[in-house]
Amino acid sequence: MMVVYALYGVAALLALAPIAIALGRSPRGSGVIYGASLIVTLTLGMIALLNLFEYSGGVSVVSLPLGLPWLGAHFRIDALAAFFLVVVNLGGAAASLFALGYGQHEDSPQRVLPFYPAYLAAMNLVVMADDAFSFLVSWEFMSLTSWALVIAHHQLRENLRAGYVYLLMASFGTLALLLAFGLLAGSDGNYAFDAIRATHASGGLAALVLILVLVGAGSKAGVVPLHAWLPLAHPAAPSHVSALMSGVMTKVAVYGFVRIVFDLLGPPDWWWSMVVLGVGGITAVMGVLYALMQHDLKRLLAYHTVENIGIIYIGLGLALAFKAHDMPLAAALALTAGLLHVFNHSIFKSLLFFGAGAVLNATGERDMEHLGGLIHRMPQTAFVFLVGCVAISALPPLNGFVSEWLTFQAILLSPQLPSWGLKFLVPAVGALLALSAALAAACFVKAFGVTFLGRARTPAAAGARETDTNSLAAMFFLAALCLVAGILPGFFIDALAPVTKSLVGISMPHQAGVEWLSIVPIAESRSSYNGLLVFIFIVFSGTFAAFAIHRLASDKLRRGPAWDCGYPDPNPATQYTASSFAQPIRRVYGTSVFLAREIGEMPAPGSTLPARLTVELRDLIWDAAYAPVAAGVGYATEKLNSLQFLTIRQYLSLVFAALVLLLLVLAIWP
Amino acid sequence: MAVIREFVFQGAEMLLVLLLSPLLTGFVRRMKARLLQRQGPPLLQPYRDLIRLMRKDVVLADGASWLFRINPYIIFAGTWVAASLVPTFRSGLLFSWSADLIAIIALLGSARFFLALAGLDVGTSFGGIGSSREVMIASLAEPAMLMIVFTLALIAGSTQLSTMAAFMLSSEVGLRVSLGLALLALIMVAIAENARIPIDNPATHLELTMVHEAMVLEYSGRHLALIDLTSELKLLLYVSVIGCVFTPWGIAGPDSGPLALAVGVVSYVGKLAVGGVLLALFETAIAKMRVFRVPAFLGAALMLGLLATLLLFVSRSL
Amino acid sequence: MTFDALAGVLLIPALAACLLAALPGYRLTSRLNVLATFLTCATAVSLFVVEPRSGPYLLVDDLNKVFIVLTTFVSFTTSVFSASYIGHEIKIGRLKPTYVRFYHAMYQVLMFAMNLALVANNIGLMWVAIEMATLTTVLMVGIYRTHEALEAAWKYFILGSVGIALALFGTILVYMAARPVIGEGPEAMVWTTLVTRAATFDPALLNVAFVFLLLGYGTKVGLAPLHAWLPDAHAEGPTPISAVLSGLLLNVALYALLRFKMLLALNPAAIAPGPLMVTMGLISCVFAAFMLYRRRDIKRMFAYSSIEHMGIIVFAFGMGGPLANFAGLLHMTMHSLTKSAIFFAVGHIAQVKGTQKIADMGGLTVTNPVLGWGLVLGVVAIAGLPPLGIFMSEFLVVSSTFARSPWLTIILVFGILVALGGLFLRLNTIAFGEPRGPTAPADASYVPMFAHLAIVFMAGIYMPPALVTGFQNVARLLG
Amino acid sequence: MRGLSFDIAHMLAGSLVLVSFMQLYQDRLYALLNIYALHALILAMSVAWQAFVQDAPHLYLTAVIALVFKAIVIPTALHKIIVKLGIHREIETVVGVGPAMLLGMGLVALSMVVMLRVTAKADPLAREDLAFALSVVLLGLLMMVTRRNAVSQVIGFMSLENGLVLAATGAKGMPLVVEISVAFSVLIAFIVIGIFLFRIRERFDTVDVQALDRFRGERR
Repeated sequence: MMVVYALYGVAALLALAPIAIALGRSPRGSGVIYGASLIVTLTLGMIALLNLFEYSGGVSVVSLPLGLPWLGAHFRIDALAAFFLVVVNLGGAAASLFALGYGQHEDSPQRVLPFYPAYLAAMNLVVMADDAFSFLVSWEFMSLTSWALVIAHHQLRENLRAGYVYLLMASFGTLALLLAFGLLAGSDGNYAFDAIRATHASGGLAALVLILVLVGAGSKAGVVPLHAWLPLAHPAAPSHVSALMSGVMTKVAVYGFVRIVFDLLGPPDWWWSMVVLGVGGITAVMGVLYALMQHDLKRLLAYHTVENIGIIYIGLGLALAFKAHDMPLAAALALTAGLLHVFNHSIFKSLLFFGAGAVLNATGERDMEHLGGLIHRMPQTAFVFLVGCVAISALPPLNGFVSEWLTFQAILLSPQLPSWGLKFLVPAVGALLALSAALAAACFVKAFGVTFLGRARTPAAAGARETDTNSLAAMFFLAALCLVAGILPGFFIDALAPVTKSLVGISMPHQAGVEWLSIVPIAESRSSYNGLLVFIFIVFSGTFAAFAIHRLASDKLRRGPAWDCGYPDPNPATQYTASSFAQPIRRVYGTSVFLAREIGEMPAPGSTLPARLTVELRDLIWDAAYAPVAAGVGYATEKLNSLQFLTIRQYLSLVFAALVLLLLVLAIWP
Repeated sequence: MAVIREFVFQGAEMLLVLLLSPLLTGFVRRMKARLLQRQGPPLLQPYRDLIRLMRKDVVLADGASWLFRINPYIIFAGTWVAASLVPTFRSGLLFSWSADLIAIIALLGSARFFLALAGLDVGTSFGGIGSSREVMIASLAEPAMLMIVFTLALIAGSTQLSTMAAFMLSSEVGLRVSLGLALLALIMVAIAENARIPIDNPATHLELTMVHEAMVLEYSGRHLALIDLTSELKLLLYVSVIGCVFTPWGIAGPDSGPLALAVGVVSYVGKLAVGGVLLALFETAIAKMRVFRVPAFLGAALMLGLLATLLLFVSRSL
Repeated sequence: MTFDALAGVLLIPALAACLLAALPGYRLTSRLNVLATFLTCATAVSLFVVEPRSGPYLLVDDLNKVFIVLTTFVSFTTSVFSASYIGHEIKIGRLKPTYVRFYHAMYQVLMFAMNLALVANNIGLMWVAIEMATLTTVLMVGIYRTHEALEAAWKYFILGSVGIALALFGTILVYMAARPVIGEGPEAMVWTTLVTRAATFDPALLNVAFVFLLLGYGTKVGLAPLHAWLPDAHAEGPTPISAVLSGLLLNVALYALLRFKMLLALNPAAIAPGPLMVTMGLISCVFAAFMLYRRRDIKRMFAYSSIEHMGIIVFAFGMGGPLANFAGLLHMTMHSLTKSAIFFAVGHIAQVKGTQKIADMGGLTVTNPVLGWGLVLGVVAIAGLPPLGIFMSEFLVVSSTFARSPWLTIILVFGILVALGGLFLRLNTIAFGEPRGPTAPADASYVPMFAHLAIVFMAGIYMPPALVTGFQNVARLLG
Repeated sequence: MRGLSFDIAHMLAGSLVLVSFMQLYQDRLYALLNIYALHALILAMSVAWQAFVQDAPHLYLTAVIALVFKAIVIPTALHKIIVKLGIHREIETVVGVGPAMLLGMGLVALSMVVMLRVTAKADPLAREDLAFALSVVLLGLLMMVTRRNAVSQVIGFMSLENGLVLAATGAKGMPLVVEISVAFSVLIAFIVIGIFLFRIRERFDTVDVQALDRFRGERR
């Protein structure tokens, strides 16, 4: 029954689109649309929560006479779908709330408003779909609407290009999924998920499906090397949409992967996990390394999405490995880690994109090199952005740490895996995960430090002012959620129990009952973590120290100029920039990963020319995977194009050749 | 009743680390001086410095933000909590299970995160140098540390320090290759994390060679005192981690009488002394390396850790 | 006598043709044109209500019913579009009134010929009708009498004539194959008789016949490498004719091909027609997809996209099977509607911008939002993106054939993807970015375009069961 | 009677193929025209013979059309055109005469192979006729693609069409034959007029590139 209510909600969202067209440029349009979508998404989120906690009698199914006529459109909310619905609608609600303020500054609302609710609806539908056709329709509709949002500011060439690459990659992914479903459904077309579940694909076939799904869902989630579109498209969209794309849509892609691989595809082979783990590890590290090289704030965040997707895939890969070797408890742990990270990342990535949007609004700048000192101008935004940075850097006591901690715990269980390939791969992946975590911290020191700290580098940054209340409300809400999920992780883990039970047959031990509210994955003697206590400890000792010092020792304070080697009145340009901050790391990793080269031109002694230092970075993945394709298509079109300019006689000779050829075929036909 | 007793012990633990840490630093400094045939500062000099700094006014740079002012407290708190969760003289503390070794590492990571931010806050080129180099070092040190944690956790079957210590005391440990690798790697990481020679020189203020000092250059008065105390705590923490994991002898059990506790305290102080001597010896023996040699050094640590873990994965008996 | 719908769909256009040829004055004739096509359409729809008995010359069954209704409907909407289009052409003096009279007459003749081809029960008659349709379109393509319009018409004429000859030879061969079994005389060319006895025909003759028919009618379908006439004819003729060509004439030729495919399929000893069609379909799809990229002329680009989709359709029918046939039929319908809608949009766009060069038009969604977004919607549909009909048909084609023959399907998917890239590459410059070229508001009739798009959108989400069952019957018929 | 009729029909059809070869061999327009006239003449004879054999009087009409229209009217018209357009020079061929002949041989062989697979159930007359007709068609097409000159291509098309008529008449009792031949005559008339009106000297084999660049907006 719940699914029907959910569908009503989706229908409401879809109905908003034409209304938005009607409202068009009217000043109150954005308020109406975003307010309405806020309400609807909240409702949908409530419904999903009820489903997740099985207050609604578990799985609910409905089938409408839409889509494929003889099949109908099936929709279903089970635990997995419910969880992802929560993620989707939470992000949607936050984005709508943020947009209530942010959307006021949109200069072409008629290009955003119609597609925004449709986009939300599409993401909900993907998660609810229960047959291949509805799934793919919603999936591609999601791509389409988000494409329209990406090119909302179409006067900028790079936005159009971003949209183009995005749409191509999206369709590529969709076609891959389509082929996968073609295999799963067979040539007589059993597209309903129940039918697919009933027929387990055989080894080779299943392997092919896995690869296709990895490509199809991966290209949407931004798995390396299919990530190329992501850092182009996500920043191009309006910031609340960027938040949705990065925080939510990539999770919908993860949902597609989980749904097919864990649910539809039947029992996994052990080597599947090898593939997934390898992909995940590489994605995590590459993503964060790319991010470190950026100085466009939103692009940096987009690359971090790639990294976090990698972390999620590591969790899923471990779950696959344990599932394949019939270690359900460990599988439950790994899956929980992955899914919890899905939830966490959706929160703090939305938060960070909101922050970036607020900055963009206040300064009109996305380039960190032109920002700085914003903590003075917009302190509240700075505070919530800082919370987001700490969370995404996987630092206690916030939520990012919890999911990574669980992933580490899962890795520590993996020596019991019998297969040798995994014995070698898993520690390496663990190292990659640790590396990516450390690098992420470095990257967000850079992101926050260069953007908000220091002194303003441009008048725009100097003149910034705090953003509006709606935006702040959305950001503070998410920041609070980061903290809650960080210090009371037990409840969130328990919320995931039905999901893991449905996918690997068993769920992690009940957490909420543990004393002092700490979480214990396996056994307390083995490992445990208590975010609440740690938080209390830190607060206590910090305030204690502050109190003691101010009471017992001096609390006087004088202002003075900063010490800068005795140069008076230093220019803001002498500050460390984003690229100079990244320089040591670029020296260490970049030389091999990006073939980074620093070319310094020093003028001759006595000449007044400025010395300049230029840094060259090469995107090897683009050069290796994408440039050749583009070149190949270009070459083919160039060659084939000459066929447009033949003479009639030459065309006739083509016909003649075809005729003779076919006759020859007949002649040699047995 | 028992809970209260545990609380007492936990509080004692916290106070103990807080009080001992300057002493350890002073001890190391004096040792180094002696090894250099110098008189050296008195043992209690660090306490005096701290008190003096506490008394002084804070001179805050013009561009400094609120974050800059609360940072020292955050950093101090994070490190202190981490330090007080390490079993020193008595295992099985009340809250020791609230954060396992991974969480302790992560806590130190948070402290470092904020310290690096502090370096960037005023907007001078110095802070920039400091924090950029700091995060570069950390980006290698943390994975190495985690690999070490993996090794220990796989051997002891737990990431809880108390459980590790107990397991190390038990007979079934034996001598393992991977333990040796882990110890070596841990020492290298500890040196890097505490900004000791050859990674960094805590005594220098020469711009281009310093990392840690560059970050905190703008701090003064009570803030600087807290920062210094924090770094001393960190040194103590690492020494006690090594002591607790690799030389767990003498640590009193959860429910042991006063005598055992006394033994525990004494043995703990002894361990600290030994650690200090070794550190001093090491630091006087070698010279500081260039910043961009550091990756090689830490990369080696990382490889050692990874190797140790791999060995354990491949066969549980190594 | 009772009203015979079959005669209706033939007589109405014929009479209208004579009438329109006689009457002067653009306004009146264009209205009459619309009226006539509407009546034809209504008559065709009535076929579903009362199904007349098919005689020796005229035939009606599930297969051609679908085609007839589609043809008459699109011709109706196109005549509505053409009314406003031709009006503008006269205003700017590109067409003289005399030519308009000729144009309308020819339009009706074309309708007559296509309907005849669809209802003909005699393969000779079918041939005659299709050739008649070809020649009329040749004349209409050349109607602007510009240098390149004449060249396009000439190219179309020559290649078309050769196609005619090949198709005729094939028809003769079919007769030769049928004669020994059925006996001399017209009876051996009657479709209904042929299918009943096909199993006993001489396979070798049938094979040769099919080769010639495939090439002959394939020329009309626009399969590569026989496609050469198609892009220029689309680009240089008046846009309503481009719409009719893409939307209807290709389908009619395809219909003939399908008929003969069914014939061959009935004969176990003959070669399987499927592989031949699949091969040509794949070649056309991939080739046309690549050709989309370097197009500078908007109408020529969409002409190539028609070739690509014909390739997909022929592929689907070549693969056969209930699902693939259903998909092919659906795809054909959706393509006719979408492509004609696109040409409606393109026609007005070209009139607004005063050129067909893509380089000279830009930012349409800013300057002419309705036209611009209409075009975007059309391209989205034609590129096979949901929630529009073509996505459904492509979904069925790919998913139903992949399990059977993976490699062929992968080639097809590759072609689809390449085509999508080409289409959107151009769409970006046409519909988005900084406005270029004149930005006068268009005096356009948007109804036909959005009617088509609405149907396509509808079909992508919900298909009425009656339609589905009809399609399924046809799919079963096609085997 | 049966055998004789067969032989004559066979002879006529075979000679049609032969004449096609002669056309292929010619490289002067006037000569080509004359040979085409011969081609049409033979066609007329064979059609007439078929009419006699099948005693299908309507076929005589076709024969007459072939005789009058194709053997006399069209060649003279083309003759005039050639004079008017001043293209009575050598026909530049794409492939030399020698290779063209070889190709022709190949085509004839191909058509034989294809047609002789037809089971003998179909009566031999039809089979032979079809074989020849097919080869005439193919030879005509070959001629169209190997000659650059418009007129010679028209001639190629016409001989192709002769092949069709041959096949049609060979098919005993085939309806619509007359109509078809008429229709084709009209078609050919169109082509000839087209050549004459549009002054298409070489349009078959030229595309003027400026036109493409200027008008079509396409570019090589």
